[in-house]
Amino acid sequence: MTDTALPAGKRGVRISGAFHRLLAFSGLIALVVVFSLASPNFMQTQNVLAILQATSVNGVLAIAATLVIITGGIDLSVGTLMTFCAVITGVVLTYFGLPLPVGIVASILAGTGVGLVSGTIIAKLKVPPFIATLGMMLILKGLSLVISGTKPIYFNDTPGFTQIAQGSFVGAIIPAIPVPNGVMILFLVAGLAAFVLTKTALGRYTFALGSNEEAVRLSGVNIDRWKIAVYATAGGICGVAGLLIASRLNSAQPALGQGYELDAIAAVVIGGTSLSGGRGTVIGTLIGALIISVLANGLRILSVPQEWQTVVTGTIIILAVYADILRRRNL
Amino acid sequence: MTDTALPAGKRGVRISGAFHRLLAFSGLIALVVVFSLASPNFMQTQNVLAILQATSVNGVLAIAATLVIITGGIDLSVGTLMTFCAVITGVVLTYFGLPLPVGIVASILAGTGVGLVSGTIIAKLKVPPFIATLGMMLILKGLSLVISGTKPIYFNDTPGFTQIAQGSFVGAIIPAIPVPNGVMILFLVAGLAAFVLTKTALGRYTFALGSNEEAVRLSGVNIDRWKIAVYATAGGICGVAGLLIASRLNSAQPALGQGYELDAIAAVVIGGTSLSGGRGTVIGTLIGALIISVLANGLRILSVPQEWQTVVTGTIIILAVYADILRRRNL
Amino acid sequence: MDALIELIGIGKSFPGVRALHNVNFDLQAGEVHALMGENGAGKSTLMKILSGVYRRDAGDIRLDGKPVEIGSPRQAQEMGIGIIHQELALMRDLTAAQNIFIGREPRQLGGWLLDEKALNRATQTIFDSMNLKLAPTVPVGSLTVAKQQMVEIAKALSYRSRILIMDEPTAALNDAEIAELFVIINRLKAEGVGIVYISHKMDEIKRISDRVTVMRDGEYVGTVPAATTSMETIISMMVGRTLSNDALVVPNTSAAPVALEVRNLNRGREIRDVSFSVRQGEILGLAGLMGAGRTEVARAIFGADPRDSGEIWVNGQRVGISTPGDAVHAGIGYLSEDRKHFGLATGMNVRNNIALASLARFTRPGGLLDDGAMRKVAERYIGQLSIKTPSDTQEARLLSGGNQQKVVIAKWLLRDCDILIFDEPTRGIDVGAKSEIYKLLIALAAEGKAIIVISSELPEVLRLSHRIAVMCEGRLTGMLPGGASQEEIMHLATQRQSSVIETTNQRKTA
Amino acid sequence: QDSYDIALISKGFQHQFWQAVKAGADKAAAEFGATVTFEGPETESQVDRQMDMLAAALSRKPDAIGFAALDSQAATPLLQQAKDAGIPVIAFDSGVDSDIPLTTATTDNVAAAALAADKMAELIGGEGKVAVVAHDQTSRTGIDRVDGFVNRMKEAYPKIEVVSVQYGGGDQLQSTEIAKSILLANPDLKGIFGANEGSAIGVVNGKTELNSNIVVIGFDSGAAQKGFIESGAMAGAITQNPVGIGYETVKAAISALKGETLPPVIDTGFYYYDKATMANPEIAAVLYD
Ligand SMILES: Nc1ncnc2c1ncn2[C@@H]1O[C@H](COP(=O)(O)OP(=O)(O)OP(=O)(O)O)[C@@H](O)[C@H]1O
Ligand SMILES: Nc1ncnc2c1ncn2[C@@H]1O[C@H](COP(=O)(O)OP(=O)(O)OP(=O)(O)O)[C@@H](O)[C@H]1O
Ligand SMILES: [Mg+2]
Ligand SMILES: [Mg+2]
Repeated sequence: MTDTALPAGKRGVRISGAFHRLLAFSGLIALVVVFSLASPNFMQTQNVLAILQATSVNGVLAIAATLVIITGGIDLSVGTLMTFCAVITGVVLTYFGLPLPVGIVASILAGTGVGLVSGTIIAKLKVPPFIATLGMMLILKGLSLVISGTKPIYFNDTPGFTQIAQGSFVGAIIPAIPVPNGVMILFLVAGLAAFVLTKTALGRYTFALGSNEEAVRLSGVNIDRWKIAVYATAGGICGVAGLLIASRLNSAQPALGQGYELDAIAAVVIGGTSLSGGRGTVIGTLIGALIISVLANGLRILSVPQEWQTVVTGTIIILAVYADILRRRNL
Repeated sequence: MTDTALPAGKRGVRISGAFHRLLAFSGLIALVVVFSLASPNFMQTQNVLAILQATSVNGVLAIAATLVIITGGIDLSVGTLMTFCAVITGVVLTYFGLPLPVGIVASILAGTGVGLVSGTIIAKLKVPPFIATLGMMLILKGLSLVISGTKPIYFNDTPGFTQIAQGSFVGAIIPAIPVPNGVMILFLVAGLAAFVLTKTALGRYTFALGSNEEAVRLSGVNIDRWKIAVYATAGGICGVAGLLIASRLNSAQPALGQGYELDAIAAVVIGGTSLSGGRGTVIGTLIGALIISVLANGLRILSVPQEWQTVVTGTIIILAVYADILRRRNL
Repeated sequence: MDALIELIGIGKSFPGVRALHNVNFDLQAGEVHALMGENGAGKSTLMKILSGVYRRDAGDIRLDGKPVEIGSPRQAQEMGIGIIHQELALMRDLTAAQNIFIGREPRQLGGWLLDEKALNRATQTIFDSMNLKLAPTVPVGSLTVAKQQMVEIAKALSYRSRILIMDEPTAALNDAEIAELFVIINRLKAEGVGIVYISHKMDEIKRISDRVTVMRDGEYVGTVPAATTSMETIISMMVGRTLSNDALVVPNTSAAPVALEVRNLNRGREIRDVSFSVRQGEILGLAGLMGAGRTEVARAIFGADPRDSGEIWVNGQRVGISTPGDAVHAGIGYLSEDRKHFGLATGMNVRNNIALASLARFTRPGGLLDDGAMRKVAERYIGQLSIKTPSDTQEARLLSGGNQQKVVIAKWLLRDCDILIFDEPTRGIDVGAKSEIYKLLIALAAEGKAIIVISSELPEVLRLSHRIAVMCEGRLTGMLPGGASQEEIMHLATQRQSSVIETTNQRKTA
Repeated sequence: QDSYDIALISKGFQHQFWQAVKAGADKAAAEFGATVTFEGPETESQVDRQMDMLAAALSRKPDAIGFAALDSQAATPLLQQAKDAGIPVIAFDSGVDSDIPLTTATTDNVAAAALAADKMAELIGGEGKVAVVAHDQTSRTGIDRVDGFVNRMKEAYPKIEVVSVQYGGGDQLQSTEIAKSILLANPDLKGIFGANEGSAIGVVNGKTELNSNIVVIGFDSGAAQKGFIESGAMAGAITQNPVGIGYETVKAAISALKGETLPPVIDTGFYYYDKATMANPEIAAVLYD
């Protein structure tokens, strides 16, 4: 609402996507510069890799949330869906003892399937996305506990499972930069999502739905189908996040996940995607996710007491977004 | 977006507030009937009072969230603001040893003050409400820990403090229905909020802002001032919630509060208030909050295993809203 | 005598667009000064500067001869400048009365409480003075565009401004309502109010205005007295050339196959047993007063709203249409009367809006979009319909109202349907473009397409239709041949109660 | 080196139990001349967040690390990194399935909860219905305490039935509502075990609000629980020695840095306390406010 109601004139100036990216970047760069000056440990390779690794799960979830938010919807279930997919993988690999690729496919399929269900509830039953995905969040949280028997499922019988996120394919080739696979997967997902959003019909409808759903419907487009497709795609991406977190922890932790949706949505919004839909970029979301993890990491490196970390994080999130707004206005 | 794009003609039929209330009620009634049949303990006076008492804090928070959501905004900080106000009361009463009324005023003032700040960030700096209140949520969470020294503050030196929520003024007069004061305060806040929304200029602008902020601005209204006033009012209401929770726990628990915003927003949306703004009722929110606590209480009374409680809650939230949608459609 | 307001050398640029350059304009007390120009000429922008919505980049504004700065809508109001915006600016969730008095609600109990009764009474008074039959308590979102427009007019009147700007106030109104508006304008004029009047309906200019200022491409062309200047002169000032006005030619389509047949369509009280058919190559005009149910019929055929009963046959085949998707599949296209809510994805660019109904055509295997092809097509339509936009990647919401409408038309032209329903296709479109669109519709019909044109402008219906269907209160009250007279149409269209109370003074101005 | 830099990564931060561990660590730090940081995730399910904290701590290059693993397997690669970097690791609160930590300062939660079961049985006369309000369904301490209590009841007290085990996330308010529901659903209930501080406080709140007189046994201490025991609202509670855990962890880390050898486990012990024994010096020493 607020966004579309911005003064239409000089103030509501639009800037091109590429330029916006650069601007959002500068908040991130400012943070990096400050932390680098404050601590010599910050810019070391290992720490940079730690930051990237810490971004991977939230980044992937945020990309899923980005798709949904651009349609003007919201997905509160990304966190628990991730967990659900991890648990499904655990069941497939550890309980059933099936081979690794089956587990990978199972996770992504589970995510897509749940996304299909959420999307159908939203599109066909017209339940508002907030409620549909809130309900789904709770359902998945419960089901993960039920399926796993409220115990973590370990992947000790699947050697190589930890390699998905923790191994380094890049490091095997260029030992100097052992970028973990999890980070590469994040970039891969981001690239794919950006491609889908900008180059495919699905992406175009994603924006169109967020811009004016009724106009799209009256253009003869089967909006239900596309909406469901968006939620299903987002669900599949959550499946990837499920693999990442399971691999990082070498286990499916059934109780984890709730609360992660807020970090994901925060990354999306910090990255400049409007909650009222119709506008957004994957690269912005990536930057938003990086801002969050750089902040967390930097404050820890500086040994800031935990209660103050929270205060500073809150303040900087507001300031980062405000700076972005200021810069756009002064264009 | 979706909402404003409703066909303008016959389909966008509005139903009167009173009737809508009745409809939303029926979801609640259905739940009550089912639980009453399932367990003889459910409908006992004491359990009904327990349900009401359990609704009081979330209900008050949800009313605060309702005001903000009707403007088309969102307030993620209601939970931690409640805690912050409780901590402030603790400081005033226990650390400074000031008399009870001062503590009560301090809590409400603290809430109003924080609301003023959030509102100003949103209205003047144009930071999206999601980000501004997310940041505020973190800031308040940290500050509560800092101010309290990460310890609960007890109110043992303020006799009568627990009476705020736990005493029963009604019970003193009519012993048969010892409705706790906390519940009466919830009803009082609800009544006041409903009055403000329907009878005062603040209420009018609350709806107007959510309906079409730009149109309000073009009408020459100082929208910033009113927006700030709405957030400040919501903050003051969170201050009341802070008193309630502190009184119930006879302490200000600085670590509590995060996560409460989701329950509050859920109550608002279940109660039929649209997240895109412009529409909503306090009575709907009350019913939404009651649905949530009846569900929780009923499932516990039936000793449903916790993991299944979650699954059932998620499912029923979706179904309750869907039933509401169906009924409205078949009008 | 000093002018009420004077604009001197005004300039204004948006990124990529020079909307105004060195524009002059002045308004005397008690005059109606028409502002004319093609779509995108800069009329609305100039008026937004005058009403404090935009800040000017260059030039001076003088109020009563004194230089002033108009920094906000509020300041404009305080200076006595009121405006009816071209794009409706209403709060859809509020009632008509609440909309009209937003920011100036009557209070009681020392200002603490709103006096809803006084609010509704005051609104009723305004409605009465406009001869408008509308409950003050009706939620605005449930009103038709026409009634919303009346609410906007009521709101502007409630300010009692010395300067009243009307940016296309009649775009959505029918003749009776327009007549009523003119009564009001004449009354205000007599009270010494200066009125800026923007409209693309040329006949209105003659009827109501004293002077005419013409703009073209953001520049000032000239100011002429309305009474002594011929319409042709004004039009040529606007478009830089003279327009030929072709006469209606009714082709003989009686042998052509029936493209669309509607049988016994019913939907609540809005559509009652409507049956008609359109042949290939035929243009069927659908006439009627506001609220006659024409839009409802179109939406029901198109599957936008569910229908209670009735059959739809396309090319001799019964088709089950329950969604707009079904309709488009069956070869039916529908251009909505409310472009902002139902026509445009305002946040998307021109190219995407044009391609919105035909994305499948640009989709390559694997879901990939051929953006190059989309650009070419978009540019073709931008040229063909002379859509004024810096590029095909401009966001649709930044175009002028008329150009937005052209984008929606382009969307349906591209979709290439056999049956096209145009609901108020020329709403807010300038004379030049209007005649282009007429040519286009005629050409489409000549290609064999079946066309239904819903229009509240009788001359337009008469100018285009091979046959004219007239509706009243949800019923089809008659079918007239092309070239019928306005009186015949009005006779069929008025077997109902009008939403405007018919009065004698209405006839006087009409 | 004049001052050691020791990073403690705990399972939690805001709860009083962890604050008491922190207090113990701070005490040892002051005594032995070290600086200590103390961090823990929001809830005990956020295993990955704890990994991020551990990774950031490693980047800081501390002299030693104290670690209370939410999931010991998940931490193995990072612990290996610490080992490779020559940073000694001390485990605390619960064991780490790994030979990297030099020692573990811990409480036996299963045994502690079994003791709570014994006391409960004694107080309700060996028969009747009891319930458990615990904090977390999946965390180690949550599982161990529920299992310890429930299994002990099953094995040793056949006439006692555990009718309900519910989880309130350690949130006092939520635990209050849960306790009330359990009481209302089971009017003949004899006792409730609150398996951590927040749960225990919630149970007493629920009991008070319903004017019930069931037996409540709590866990850990804190001003509220101590007050309840004083007033009789709570029969007694199990206390661990969180201050001792924190103290011993830092002390062990410094010993390790000085090259001293450490025992494989430092048992910091647990006690049952009630109104009568609260003031005993050995108990008073391990209670915190
Ligand atoms: N906020 C904006 N940003 C960019 N360009 C704009 C903006 N507002 C208007 N324009 C451009 O300025 C030009 C003038 O627009 P304006 O709305 O004043 O035209 P108009 O004369 O009112 O046309 P119409 O008759 O179609 O309403 C157009 O080219 C339009 O695209
Ligand atoms: N909010 C509403 N509630 C009830 N009836 C309505 C509402 N809005 C419109 N109608 C009715 O719907 C019917 C059809 O309106 P519709 O918009 O189809 O008419 P139209 O002939 O297209 O006129 P217009 O010139 O306004 O487009 C009318 O009887 C009108 O009074
Ligand atoms: Mg215009
Ligand atoms: Mg119409």
